[in-house]
Amino acid sequence: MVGGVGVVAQTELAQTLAQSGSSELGSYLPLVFLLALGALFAGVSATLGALVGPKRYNKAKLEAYECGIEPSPQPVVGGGRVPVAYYLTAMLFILFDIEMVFLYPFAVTADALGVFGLVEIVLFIATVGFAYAYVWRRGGLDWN
Amino acid sequence: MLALQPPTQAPIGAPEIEYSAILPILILLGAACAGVLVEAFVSKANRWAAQVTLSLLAIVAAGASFIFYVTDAPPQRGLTTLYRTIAVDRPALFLWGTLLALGLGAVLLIADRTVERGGAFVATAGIRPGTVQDRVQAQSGGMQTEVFPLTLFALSGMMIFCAANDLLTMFIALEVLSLPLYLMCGLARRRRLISQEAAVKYFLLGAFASAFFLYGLALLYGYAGSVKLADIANAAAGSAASDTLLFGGFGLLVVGLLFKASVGPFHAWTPDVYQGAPTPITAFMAACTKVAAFGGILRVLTVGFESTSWEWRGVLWVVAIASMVIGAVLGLTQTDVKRMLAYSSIAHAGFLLVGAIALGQEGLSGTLFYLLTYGFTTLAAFGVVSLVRDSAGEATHLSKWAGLAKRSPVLAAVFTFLLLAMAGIPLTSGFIGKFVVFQAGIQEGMTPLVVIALIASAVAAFFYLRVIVLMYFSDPAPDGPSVTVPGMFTTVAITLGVLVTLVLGLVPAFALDWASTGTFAF
Amino acid sequence: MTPTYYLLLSALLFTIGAVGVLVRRNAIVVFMCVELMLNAVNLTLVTFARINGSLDGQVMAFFVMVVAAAEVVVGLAIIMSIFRTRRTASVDDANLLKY
Amino acid sequence: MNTVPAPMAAGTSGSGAAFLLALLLLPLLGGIVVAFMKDDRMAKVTALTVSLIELVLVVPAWIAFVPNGSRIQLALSADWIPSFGVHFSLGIDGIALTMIALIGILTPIVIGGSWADKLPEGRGAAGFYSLLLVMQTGMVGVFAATDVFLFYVFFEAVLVPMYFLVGRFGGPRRQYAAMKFFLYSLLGGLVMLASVIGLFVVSKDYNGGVGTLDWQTLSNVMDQAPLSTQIWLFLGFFVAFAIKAPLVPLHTWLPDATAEAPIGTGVLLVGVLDKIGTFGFLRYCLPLFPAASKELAPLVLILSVLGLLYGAILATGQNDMKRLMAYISIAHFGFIGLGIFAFSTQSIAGSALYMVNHGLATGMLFLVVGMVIARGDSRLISDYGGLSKVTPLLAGLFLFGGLAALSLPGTNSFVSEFLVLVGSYPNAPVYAILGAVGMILAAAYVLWAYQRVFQGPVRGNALVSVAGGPGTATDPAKVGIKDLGVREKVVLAPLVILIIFLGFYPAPVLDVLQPTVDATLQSVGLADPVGGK
Amino acid sequence: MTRAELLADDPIWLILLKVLFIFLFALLTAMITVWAERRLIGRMQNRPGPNRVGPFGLLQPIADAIKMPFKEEVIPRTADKVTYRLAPVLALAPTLIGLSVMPFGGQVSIFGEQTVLQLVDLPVGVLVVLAASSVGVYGIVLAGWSSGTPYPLLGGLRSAAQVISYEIAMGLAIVAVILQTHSLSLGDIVDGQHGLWFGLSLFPAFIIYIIAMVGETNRAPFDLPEGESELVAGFHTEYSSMKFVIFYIAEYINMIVVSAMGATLFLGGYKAPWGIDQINNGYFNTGWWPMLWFIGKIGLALFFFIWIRGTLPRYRYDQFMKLGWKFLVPISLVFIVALTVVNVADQMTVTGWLIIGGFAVLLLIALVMMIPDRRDPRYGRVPMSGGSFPVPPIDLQIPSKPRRTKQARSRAGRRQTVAAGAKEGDDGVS
Repeated sequence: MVGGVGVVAQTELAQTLAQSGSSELGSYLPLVFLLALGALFAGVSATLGALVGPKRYNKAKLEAYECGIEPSPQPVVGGGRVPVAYYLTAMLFILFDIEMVFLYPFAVTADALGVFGLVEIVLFIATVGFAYAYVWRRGGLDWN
Repeated sequence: MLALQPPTQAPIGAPEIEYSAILPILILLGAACAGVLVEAFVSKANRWAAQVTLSLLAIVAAGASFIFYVTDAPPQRGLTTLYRTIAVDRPALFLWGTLLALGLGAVLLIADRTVERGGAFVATAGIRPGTVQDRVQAQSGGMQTEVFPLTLFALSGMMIFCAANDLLTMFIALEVLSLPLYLMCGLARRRRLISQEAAVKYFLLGAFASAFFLYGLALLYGYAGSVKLADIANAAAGSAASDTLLFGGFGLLVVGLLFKASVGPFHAWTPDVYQGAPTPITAFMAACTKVAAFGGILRVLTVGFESTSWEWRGVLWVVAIASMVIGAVLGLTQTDVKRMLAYSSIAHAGFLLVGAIALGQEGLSGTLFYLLTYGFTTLAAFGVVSLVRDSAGEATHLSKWAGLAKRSPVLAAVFTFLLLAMAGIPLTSGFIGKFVVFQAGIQEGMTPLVVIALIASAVAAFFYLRVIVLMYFSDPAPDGPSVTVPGMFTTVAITLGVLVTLVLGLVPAFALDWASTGTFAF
Repeated sequence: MTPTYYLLLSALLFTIGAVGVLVRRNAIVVFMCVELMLNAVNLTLVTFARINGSLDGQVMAFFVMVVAAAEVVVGLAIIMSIFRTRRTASVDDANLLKY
Repeated sequence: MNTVPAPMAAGTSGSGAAFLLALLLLPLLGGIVVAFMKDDRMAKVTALTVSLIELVLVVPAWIAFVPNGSRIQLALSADWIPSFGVHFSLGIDGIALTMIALIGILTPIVIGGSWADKLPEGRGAAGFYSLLLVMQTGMVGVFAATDVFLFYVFFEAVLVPMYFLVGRFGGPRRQYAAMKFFLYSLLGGLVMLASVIGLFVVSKDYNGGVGTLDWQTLSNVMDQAPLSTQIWLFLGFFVAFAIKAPLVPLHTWLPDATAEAPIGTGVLLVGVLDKIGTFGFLRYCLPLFPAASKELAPLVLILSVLGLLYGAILATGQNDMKRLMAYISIAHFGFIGLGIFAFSTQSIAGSALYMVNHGLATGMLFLVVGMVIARGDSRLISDYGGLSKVTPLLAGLFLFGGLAALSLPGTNSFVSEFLVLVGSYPNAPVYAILGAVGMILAAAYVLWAYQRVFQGPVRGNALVSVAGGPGTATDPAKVGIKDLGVREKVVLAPLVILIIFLGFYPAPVLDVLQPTVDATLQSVGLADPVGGK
Repeated sequence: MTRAELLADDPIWLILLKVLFIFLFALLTAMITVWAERRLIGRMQNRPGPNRVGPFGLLQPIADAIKMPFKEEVIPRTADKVTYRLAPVLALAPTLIGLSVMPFGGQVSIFGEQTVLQLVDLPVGVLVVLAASSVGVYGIVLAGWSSGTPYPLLGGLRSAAQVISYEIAMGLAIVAVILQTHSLSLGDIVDGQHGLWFGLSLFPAFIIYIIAMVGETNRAPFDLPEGESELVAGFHTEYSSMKFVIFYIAEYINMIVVSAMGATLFLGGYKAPWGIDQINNGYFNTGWWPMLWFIGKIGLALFFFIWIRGTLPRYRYDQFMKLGWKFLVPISLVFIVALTVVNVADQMTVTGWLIIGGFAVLLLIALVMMIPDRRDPRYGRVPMSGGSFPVPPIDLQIPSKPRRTKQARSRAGRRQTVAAGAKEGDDGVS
């Protein structure tokens, strides 16, 4: 059912593209082709390995790889513990990524905006800078 | 799309900004940023002092600039600034004044370190509750001083929220006020599990509600092609576009707003969060968020949707009734003071909504006045709650309040006065507040709603009375809590709340005049 | 091209998100459902921006993204803290606060 | 000379207004001072002094009042909340004057009567007397307010001290009683609030677009309001007043509150506080909503007569002396209601007079009952017997009070009850006859109670335990209780004198009341004596 | 006709042709790079490198490609099977996207069809590249997580943390370029580099980009997720056979993408190097020539990758993160502001200068404050021990035995009468 809807949508998309070449979405179509090709290649190769490769059962193979020592039972999926520092990095990334998201449109229109844009962006960067200084001083950027 | 714009377009100029009008907000935001820097660069030992000084100075400075602006005869109709996104009109100014005063009280409560050694906030929130480190830090005198900049951010968000003239600004302000609150809820020094749980609940439900608000915004944008309230009003007055978008958008938008104001069926978070959050934060939330949220509701309803009020008023009737009934009836069964006050706040939200949907000049001024009175009363009430303590921290269970009048007659008297104010007994501000709001309601032909509201307030009075009964007429429990002698900060905050409650009950005329001097500008 | 499809899609996504918030029990999943709702809104905004032929909707989408990011940061911090204590992110287990 | 033309301009005041203001503020100040006293005796003395000064202040007010002058006298008005047309306006008419005088008389008596009361453990006398005085301010305020808003404020404000008086100093079930009292009154009050607000909103239509809550203005314009509006507003006020002056279906709080309240508080409760309800009928329901009053009069009459009979019947079988007082009061309020809504000069004058007389007679009886209870340590009639042999004076005074309550000719109540019956017969003959039946029942319950307590063999737990064993105490000399002491005599004496004096010479009070009664009747639009439906 | 119009006119067969070309280009270059890396590293380390299969071992990658499918595929018991299989696809597929927006050259005629050597020239080309690389992170994280074992999980997390950290720096470096070109379209960016390449005119941004590009691709010296000594092979420890190969290819295609990106942004893209473009009125900038320059520049960048791998030792993780967050990010931000100031200097107003001045002062203050002070870093920290298991402090030092003073000894002596075991504490040193 879902697939059907998808097909319909795609046909329509293609029709639309055929009608208006200058449509913004139309220019993404080659990109979709490339993505599909890449995915196809990756998918096929991955399946290929599973199909062609030999199968020799050995219980030890199925255990986690821990350099040969007996793996300590430790649930990773579900209850696994992840060091907090990674969350911190993730959060920092989100913040700065968003900062970037604003810098790009600014960069594109920087000349049109002139001094006003400059002042705005300085204020913007300064604001993020406060948070940045806070994180820095509080050891958010330190890894042990 | 942005990239497609030819770079040769005309330079985009800076917007006209009426700095003197929005100076209070700018001061608060600046101070909040400075607070972040203080956190970064001031040594731990000095942080508390620095933050308290900074926060108090900022609020006082903002208040001073506010007073300066108001006394300097601003335009009677109000003005809009920053590309018409912020409207500095009379209602906004009234709410700003209210928020600044309430914020001052809340910051004082937050800053207090005498009631609980080291303040009501955890020293390091990152430490897991129940571990050895946690026990160590419970004894320490430290405090997560980030609370202060967070408070300032939230406060400035609230101020923007009630002055926002377009939905997007309103949404941003909504988040600026909410996000710090989510965090602050989870910072209680004692009972940290409950506190964290409150934070999670508040956050999840809050984010859920803001998604609703946002979807409403998007639909209205689709309807009117703009998110400016005035444009939406124009479009609603004469547009061929589908009403589905308009009313769908309106409904979703209002759900988000009502959630923030903890109205009626959208109140699910309120009791839990009020109970779990550190009491000063509860005070801040209960007082200031309510003011800001209803400020926003008033503006949206009045400016954006007055012309369609026939269509939606019935729905909000039901919401108001639901809120009053839920607050009043469920409040009866509560055994925890903070939860009880939470349900009381839900009931009050229903009363406020009566004024808000009355629209018009009287509804506006009545609701504004009610917000003023309720804010101060509830601020002081939570301040009092924070004083009643036993070995495990605050003794919020009602059974522990038995016979409190004997232990501390002054505290019991103050709390009784505040409860009577909430019940709407004359000679307190609560009565005048109810009077003006209900007057507006009847004026608009909503007599049945007002009668229901009055009955609900009678029911609500029952649970206020229960506390009074407990405090005065019961014999104190042998292992009951002690009443901490509050430090200067808490004393000032409570005194402020009580005084305002009393003064507005006796001579409300001046505040009523302020509240009714003007309407929304857009 | 009829933008109605995009509106329907975004409405569908929003609904999925909303239902997810209501029925799912894991705080993280609930939270992700909220994010889904926000992104559905973004889609709506951008579609309307195209219908209306103005850039406002796209700019708004930017703001929504920022807010979503801020929410992620705050929310993750809060959920993390409770998760580290309880070893579970189920909202059903968060039951200390009851009527 | 003291008249002020209506509507009053803000800030005006008659020369006698100062007395009124003093009457209002003195007890409040006294109450605040008393509240901070550590020493019980000191608190009592101060409270008594304040209440006596208050009583003295009533005299010039009475003198300043000109019976045939304008309706509201000693007026005083100041802006309070301009945006709602609310003024701080005081002023009195004849009825209010007599009620204020009654308060002035009863308060010192109550203080004297409570002098030796044992308060619940750990509760100081300062609080009790302070609350008593604060309540006095509230009560004076209720009667003196000429602004509906101000009236409402006092109406509700009185609840708070009363609530604490009952809940903090009352009997074993005081919490329940206090809560019940408060919630009933509050509910009524809030319903009335709806009407007050409605009144303000409606008045805009008839007062040139300006809303007002000034009583004089309202009473001039409100008769233009359509009947349906009037009925709704009337009902709001009526419910509140019917709860206050307990008309039958809304009366259940009174027996509880009376039974649990300390004696002194009980006297004020039934003697004065409940009069607010009947006063409200006269002052607000009738003049402001004349058409509705006429329309709904049968309903009120039915309720009144029901209350009259119901109170009397329940009083007859009552074993608890304090509850007995409550039911007697319910019966009497039925009478007053009957008188008011019978709409004739005599009946309304009788009711107004009855309000005073009931305060004196029931107050006296209540105090005597308190003295009995203080001696026998029980509220139950069945715990007593033969007391007249031990305490003849007490028995005599009980009988005297009881006879006053059942309106024996020669006592003050007789005059008023007679006026009510005579006045209401032409307009509402059936109700008047039923009222007369109530009178007969009154004789039954009073005398029966007297008989059980004071006649027969000496009984009573407290008495016997003192005397040394059940059934042994037949010799009065051996019973360890005494007859009335000096303090008790002093407390009761003024009441006895007043009851007898007004029984034979009610003219001074009636003269004051009559013009007000006429004015009230005129505002309903009924010419005397013919009228009714 | 503009670039966009030319591209829009592409018939479907041409599009498919270009797609195929890019796909093959990516795969082939990856294989060649693998070979070249092994050879070059070998030479740098004074060993031959692969030399058995084909001349100079040229066929080695092909041999490997044939060999790998026939290896057994082992999936750990604890793995989340669906995600485990999906992860490689997620890692590889998006990498190709990056290449789709790269301009390989200018206008040419293919089978009579006028077109541009570029698959699509999106107005948001730069964002597409960044987005594709972000999506690639999912592959890494999911691979690590779905393996269900500790090493891959940690490796995946590290890798993700690393990629996203350096993505910030990279993105900020690119902002500097966009400030000059006012367009996010890569074609416009190439066109914008008249004369001086951005690599020179925006030198700091270029340096930041180079460092970030290495970090972004998890390559040495920043190959921390795969630090054999710590985490075996990082996120793909549990992957074998073709699935492993896919990750491998993905990594190399990623290198190609960032190299191509770097070439486009900073090295003049497909334009001929300075000097050659002067020859014959810019003849070498027409026709198919630009493709040569472009591929050459990519090759140069790839060589650089290999070179530093052979040269530099691996970074420590904390140093690496520090470099990214505490050095590259602030420098980029300051550079952006400085660049903007220069760009609008002619229209600057007094207020503008004041604000910039204020900003500079703030910056200076912040810099001064950022100097770590010498206080005890453990100040105010709650002791770590006491949890579920004891954790010794990180900088654990065994305290040297304090020399006993006379007084202490006499006290100890007195105590001897009470505590019998006290004598055993004496080690006879004093």
